[in-house]
Amino acid sequence: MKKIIAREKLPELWAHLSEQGPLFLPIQDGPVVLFQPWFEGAEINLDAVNSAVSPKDLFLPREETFMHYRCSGKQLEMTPVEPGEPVTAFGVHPCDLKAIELLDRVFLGQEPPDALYQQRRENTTVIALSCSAADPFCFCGDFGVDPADAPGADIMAHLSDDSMLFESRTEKGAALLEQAGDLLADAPEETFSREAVQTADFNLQLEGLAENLKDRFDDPAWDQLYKSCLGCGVCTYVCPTCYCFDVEDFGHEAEGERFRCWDSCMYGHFTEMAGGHNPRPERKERVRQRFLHKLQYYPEIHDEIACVGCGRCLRSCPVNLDIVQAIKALGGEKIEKR
Amino acid sequence: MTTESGKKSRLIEEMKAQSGQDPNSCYQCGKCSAACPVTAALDLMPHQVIRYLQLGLEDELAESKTPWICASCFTCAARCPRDIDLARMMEGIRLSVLRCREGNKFGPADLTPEQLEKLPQQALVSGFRKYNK
Amino acid sequence: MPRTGVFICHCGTNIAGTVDIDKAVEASRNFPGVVHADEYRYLCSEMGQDIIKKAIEEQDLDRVVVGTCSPRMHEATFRKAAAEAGLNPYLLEVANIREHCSWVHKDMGEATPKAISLLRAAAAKAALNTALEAPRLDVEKRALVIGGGIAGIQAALDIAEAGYEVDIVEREPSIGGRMAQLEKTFPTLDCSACILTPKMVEAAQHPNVNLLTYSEVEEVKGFVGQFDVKIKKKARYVDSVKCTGCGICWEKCPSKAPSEFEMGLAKRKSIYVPFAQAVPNVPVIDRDSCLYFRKGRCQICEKECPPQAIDYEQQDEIIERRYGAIIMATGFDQLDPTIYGEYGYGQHPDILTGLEFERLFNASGPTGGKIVRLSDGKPPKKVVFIQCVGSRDKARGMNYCSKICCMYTAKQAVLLKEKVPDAKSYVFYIDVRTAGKGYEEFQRRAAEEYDVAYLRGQVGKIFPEEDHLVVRGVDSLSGRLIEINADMVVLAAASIARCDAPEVGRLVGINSDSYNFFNEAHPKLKPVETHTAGVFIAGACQSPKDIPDTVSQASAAAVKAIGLLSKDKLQGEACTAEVNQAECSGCLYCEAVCPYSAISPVEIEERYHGGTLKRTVAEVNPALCKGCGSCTVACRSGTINLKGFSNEQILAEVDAICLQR
Amino acid sequence: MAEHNLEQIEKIREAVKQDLLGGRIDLLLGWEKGHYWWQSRPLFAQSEEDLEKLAWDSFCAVNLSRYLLEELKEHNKVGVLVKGCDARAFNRLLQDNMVPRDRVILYGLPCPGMLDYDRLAAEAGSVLLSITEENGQVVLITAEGEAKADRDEMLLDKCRGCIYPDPAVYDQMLLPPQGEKESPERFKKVEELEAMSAQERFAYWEKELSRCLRCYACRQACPYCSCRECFVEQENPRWQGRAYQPSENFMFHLIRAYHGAGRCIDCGECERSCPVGISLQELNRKLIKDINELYGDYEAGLDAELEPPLLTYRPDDPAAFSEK
Amino acid sequence: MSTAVNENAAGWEPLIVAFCCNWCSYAGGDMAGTSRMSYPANVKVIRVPCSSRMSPMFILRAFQRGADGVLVAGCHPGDCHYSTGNYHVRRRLSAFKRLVEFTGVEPDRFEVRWISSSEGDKFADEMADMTNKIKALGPNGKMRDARWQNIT
Repeated sequence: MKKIIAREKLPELWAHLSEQGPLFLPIQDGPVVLFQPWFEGAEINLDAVNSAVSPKDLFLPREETFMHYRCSGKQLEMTPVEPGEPVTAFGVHPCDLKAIELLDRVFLGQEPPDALYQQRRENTTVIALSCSAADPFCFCGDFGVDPADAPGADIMAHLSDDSMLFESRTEKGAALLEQAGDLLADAPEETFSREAVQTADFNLQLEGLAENLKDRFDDPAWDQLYKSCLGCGVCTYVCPTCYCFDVEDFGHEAEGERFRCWDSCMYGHFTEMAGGHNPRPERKERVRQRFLHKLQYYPEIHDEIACVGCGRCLRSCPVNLDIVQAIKALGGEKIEKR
Repeated sequence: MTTESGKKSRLIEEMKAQSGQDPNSCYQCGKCSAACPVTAALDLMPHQVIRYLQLGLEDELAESKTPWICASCFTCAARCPRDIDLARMMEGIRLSVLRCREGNKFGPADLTPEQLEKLPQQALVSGFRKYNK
Repeated sequence: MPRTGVFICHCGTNIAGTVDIDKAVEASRNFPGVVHADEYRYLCSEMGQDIIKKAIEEQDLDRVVVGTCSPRMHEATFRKAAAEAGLNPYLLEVANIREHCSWVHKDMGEATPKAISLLRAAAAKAALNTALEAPRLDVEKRALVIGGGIAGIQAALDIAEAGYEVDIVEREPSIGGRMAQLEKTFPTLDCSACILTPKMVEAAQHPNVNLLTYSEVEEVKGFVGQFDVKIKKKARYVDSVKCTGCGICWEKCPSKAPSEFEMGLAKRKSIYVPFAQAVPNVPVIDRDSCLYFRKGRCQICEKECPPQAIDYEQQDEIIERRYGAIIMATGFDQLDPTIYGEYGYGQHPDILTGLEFERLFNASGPTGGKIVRLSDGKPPKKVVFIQCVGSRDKARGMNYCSKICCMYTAKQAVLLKEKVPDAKSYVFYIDVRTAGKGYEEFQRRAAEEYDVAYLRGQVGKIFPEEDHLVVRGVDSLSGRLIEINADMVVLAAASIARCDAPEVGRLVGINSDSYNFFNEAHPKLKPVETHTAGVFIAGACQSPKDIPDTVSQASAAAVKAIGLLSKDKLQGEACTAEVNQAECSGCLYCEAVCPYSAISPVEIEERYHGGTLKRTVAEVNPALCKGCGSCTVACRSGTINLKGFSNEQILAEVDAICLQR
Repeated sequence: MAEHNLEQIEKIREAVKQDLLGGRIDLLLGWEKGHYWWQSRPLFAQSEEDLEKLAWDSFCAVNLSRYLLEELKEHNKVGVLVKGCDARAFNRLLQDNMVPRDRVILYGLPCPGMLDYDRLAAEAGSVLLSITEENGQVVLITAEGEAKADRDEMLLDKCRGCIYPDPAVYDQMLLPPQGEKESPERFKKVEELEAMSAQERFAYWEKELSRCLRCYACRQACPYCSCRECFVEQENPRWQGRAYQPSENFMFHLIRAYHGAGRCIDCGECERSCPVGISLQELNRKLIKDINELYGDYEAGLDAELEPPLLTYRPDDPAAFSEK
Repeated sequence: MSTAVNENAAGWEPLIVAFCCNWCSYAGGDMAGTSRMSYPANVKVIRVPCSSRMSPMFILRAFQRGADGVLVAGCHPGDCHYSTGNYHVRRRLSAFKRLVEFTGVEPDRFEVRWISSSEGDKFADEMADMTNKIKALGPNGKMRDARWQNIT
């Protein structure tokens, strides 16, 4: 199903969609753009190249309560949290959607699947948005992402100067377009042709990298690479493919709730064990872990590098230590351009 | 001697506001009077002026010549162990006496145009300010 | 989970009248960790305590919460009871449901839930209580007295008499202090030397007293019971053992310097004893004026000394000793009145301070005991005394009353009349303050029988005219200007703290007030104690004082020191701070805010990348820590915690108290 | 890169080369370029070859002093290039006993104020190829031509309130100092917020802090955050919950700022590091402003000998609450 | 995301947490009790050895857990049992109070007072005064953790 809407009518569409349930879209919040629930008067920024934090939040929220507990005497009572209402995600760029597919392999790719993740995934209709621009940090081309198309979307959307086009890819997507009713008009086929967006070329050689890295655990390159790292964890928090979390309780001995929340392998406490031992005591081990996880461990299991070239770590790292630098330092740079 | 304690004296309040000095910090050692170069000419000695202030003897103060004889040489202020700036206080009394006195107002209308022309602007402004409250 | 027992006291109807005890007991049973709850009419009674003890044993309780009166009242009682039942006393917590609840609320509907809330907080805290042990500390049975004036001598003698060793450190060549400079003492007019000298001698001869004159304290380390002190014994250049005090050396010495003892009004020799009755009667050589030290020749004293006690090669000596207690008795100074230009002090020889004037009465003083003008040697016929020179003066001097001037001025006026019967005294005063036994009577006698004219007022100017001094002042009572042609003027200059008092205080770890007088621990209830345990203060170093007050305070300080020395072990504070050194970053902010210098840096070794790394961290000396917890807040990372009031415990209390329903 | 700039780099390189090769220092902390000309990352130079990468331009914002904490564990003597804020950061660390003075050589550089690429790019409109600088102006070079912009307008936020661009402490000044700057706007935002009602202020901060990811980049970048274990990570007691509740956000940000009371050097690395652009510096500046007002002017990091104001007191201090 | 406050306005009673130093203010509270003065039961006291033990984090924790007002009370300056504790508190909490106000908490919600052990009347007055002010302000939602209200 292909539909079109005039750009100035988009607010009506958002208002309509948000009546059906929470609608998440890129909202200008202070100096940054973030995926947030729509509200009256929100400043929607569809021109932003990328949100400051990836929309993985929608499926792996930074904080998610999953159970309440209560003890009275020797009785322990545990109540799981009810699933939430259906959600629409609007304006997810192809790289971010690709990242969600990578997360799917982690949370849904084995038995039993992660129930919380699965429930959110099923509950969400994703309207992907093709990129109309790239900034110097966008390098998704290296990871087979097409900035103009997101295969995993329920609806694929394209933005032009005066209108927005929607193409449903799944039943869920079609249903959504359907119920928008009169707000959308049928779109002619020819309006969907687009110019390709040029992404950055960092001259990377990714093929065979994972294999190559197997022997580079003790590579002297690590001794230099980690040095500038502040250990702040920004990269992991903005990254669309990082998925580590921690579980914590809130309450007291006899009553409270249990929730999970984002965590980062860049933190010392991440691997600290109950007895006090820490297998990754210093920044070097942590930096190595993060990059090897993206470039070697994940590909070993899922056959694909856990990076989509969204460029967030390049943009956000306060000391400009990012995955491109790491790949280059570890032999992932093309020797000569062919 | 009747004191007016309990009732706030306008003159004294005005004096306090003008000078920022508190007569109650004086313990009447008399050093100001001992140091004052014009004590002999005064009807009330400086420390007595403060005592009158403490007692609220407003009318008596208004009648006293002392504040008008005080030359503001600041010897009293320099000597005072209680850190009272007596010279300022005297100036405060002078101003308050003037301001509390009725029928002493004068304004531009009281001056002839010639006078107005001749007198320096600054003097006029300060004069009006002083005599017009 | 702990096994907590909650016990709630009715306190007759004091608590039960406004708190529904049954409800509180019932509610307590549901607190996390509570396995037993009970109530009793009077928990503090023998019976009540037995209930707690029995429950501890039978119910195998490891935490106890008592809901009773203020912990300031009976915490000790209940903790003792718990200890008797074999429980560490610090595992017991008190919930104050009387003073802070039943007595201040009238309505049972209000007081009961609040009491439950307080009990719940106490239970939450108790769950995190840990067994604590108060440290037991050794006591070195020796005291140090700093300052050899009458305060120091008295304190030392009292301690010595109680059977403990005591050292007096005096920086001058002789003990005696200010009192030795006085001629007579008010109000009885005893000869000061006559009552002081025997005490000085007694101190010198007492087997338990060790005099360290011409010495200064260099460093104090350690803490109550174990102060490690370094004392510098300055070189006298005279062998104290050989010297017989015969006096030939200072008789023969050709060079002179102003005498400190005579307030500079007379000269002394370069080898000298400060005054005739000096103890020890051993001279010192003043290097600054001695010809031999200045120019390398003379050596007359060495040649003349019969026992050959002169030793130019003598060096300063450092003595290190440990003391259980320290008494500070460093005395006072006199304010220099030159800041008062109107009085002309320092510009005319007949304008003196009280202490200078005092020296004129003394038979061995600068005038041989004759009261004469230093300008022309004639006896003064008119003497003006000015009081409050620098005292009660917030503008240029000290804001306080120096306390002794009214009395010594009256005394000097009386003595003057006795020495120069036709002399007339005038006293300019602001207020005459003569509180003290026999003081008022004495001052009145001066005014009535000795013809001393008291003028209520102050002096504005003094200037010389012909052979006299014109004193221009005012008598505020008559409202008249007064002009006196005086022969002499005596200024009752303020008594002030020793100029180096703050540094000396810092040495022993006590602080000073804004005038640099040492601070007592409590102005009423701990007047001789300081905030540093084991350090006591006596005499005018705390505030201006007369001799009887000084001596009383000295004896009081001595008693405190004796009390301390009489213990075999000291019980320290159990609730002290402790550092988790593994997490301490060594910034030492804790050290900066600790009022007891209980925290110090220490170097530790840590493993790092297979090797070791040295770094500095904080360490708490539990003997010094008093448990205020200021350090715990200065520590950003919570690395330093306070036992008994730990971060965990306080947060648990907050959490519990905020559970309203 | 401008000629002038290359000259400066050469001068710096020459000065540190002697020391590094001569053994006076074992490591030099400086800057090198990132992927693009507007990026700089810390350089850890141990050889002449490393020094070839040395950069000094208008994009060297990273505060280097913090790296001393780690590098001094491995190297005996470390040299650091310090701008005004790096030097104040060094003093800050010195004051906290985090670095031994005698094992560090500070090479002072006067800071021109670092430029903000995002601002430059926005000003340029189209793809920004490079810039040059002259007379307080930035020349923006794009494919379409050149445009000029006022340099002060192009500064990073953190550099806008800077008063002390010259290092307060150094062993050797490599380029001539430029003197103190006026910053009338330093507390402007704080004052604006102060003028609001409590309700408005709360709304402002609640929104601002709602973006917080609790990544703690602000802390990691900060030269006053030198604790071995931060309160946020402590398990016992659990001061700071990990949940993204507004209350937890306030707890973290208030305490983070409070821990810098009297210690914050106002370098703005916290705000620069924040991936979601929270105006963290206003919290820090509020404390600076208040403490200066209440307890006398104090500029953290200027003099390591001066005791931080919250570690000392005067008996007659004023209070922000009634003392009656 | 605004914090919801569940209390219905009619039956609402504020919760005020007062941290009192053991030697002066807590004793002042005892004195208020001994003298049978009365003050609202909304105030609940937590005893700390010295006001300098007061970490700002305790204050925030109280607000998080639902306190509508927080009071820290210590000895008058110069009277600190530990001699200098309250001088440090004055600086620390002055800075902190202004910071808390800066983030939008009404000034009356967090106060510091000096109350001596003899000032039972002052203790009672301050508690009543604080309660009245907080009642006028209404429930505090700022910095409150809504989750704590679900816990009993």
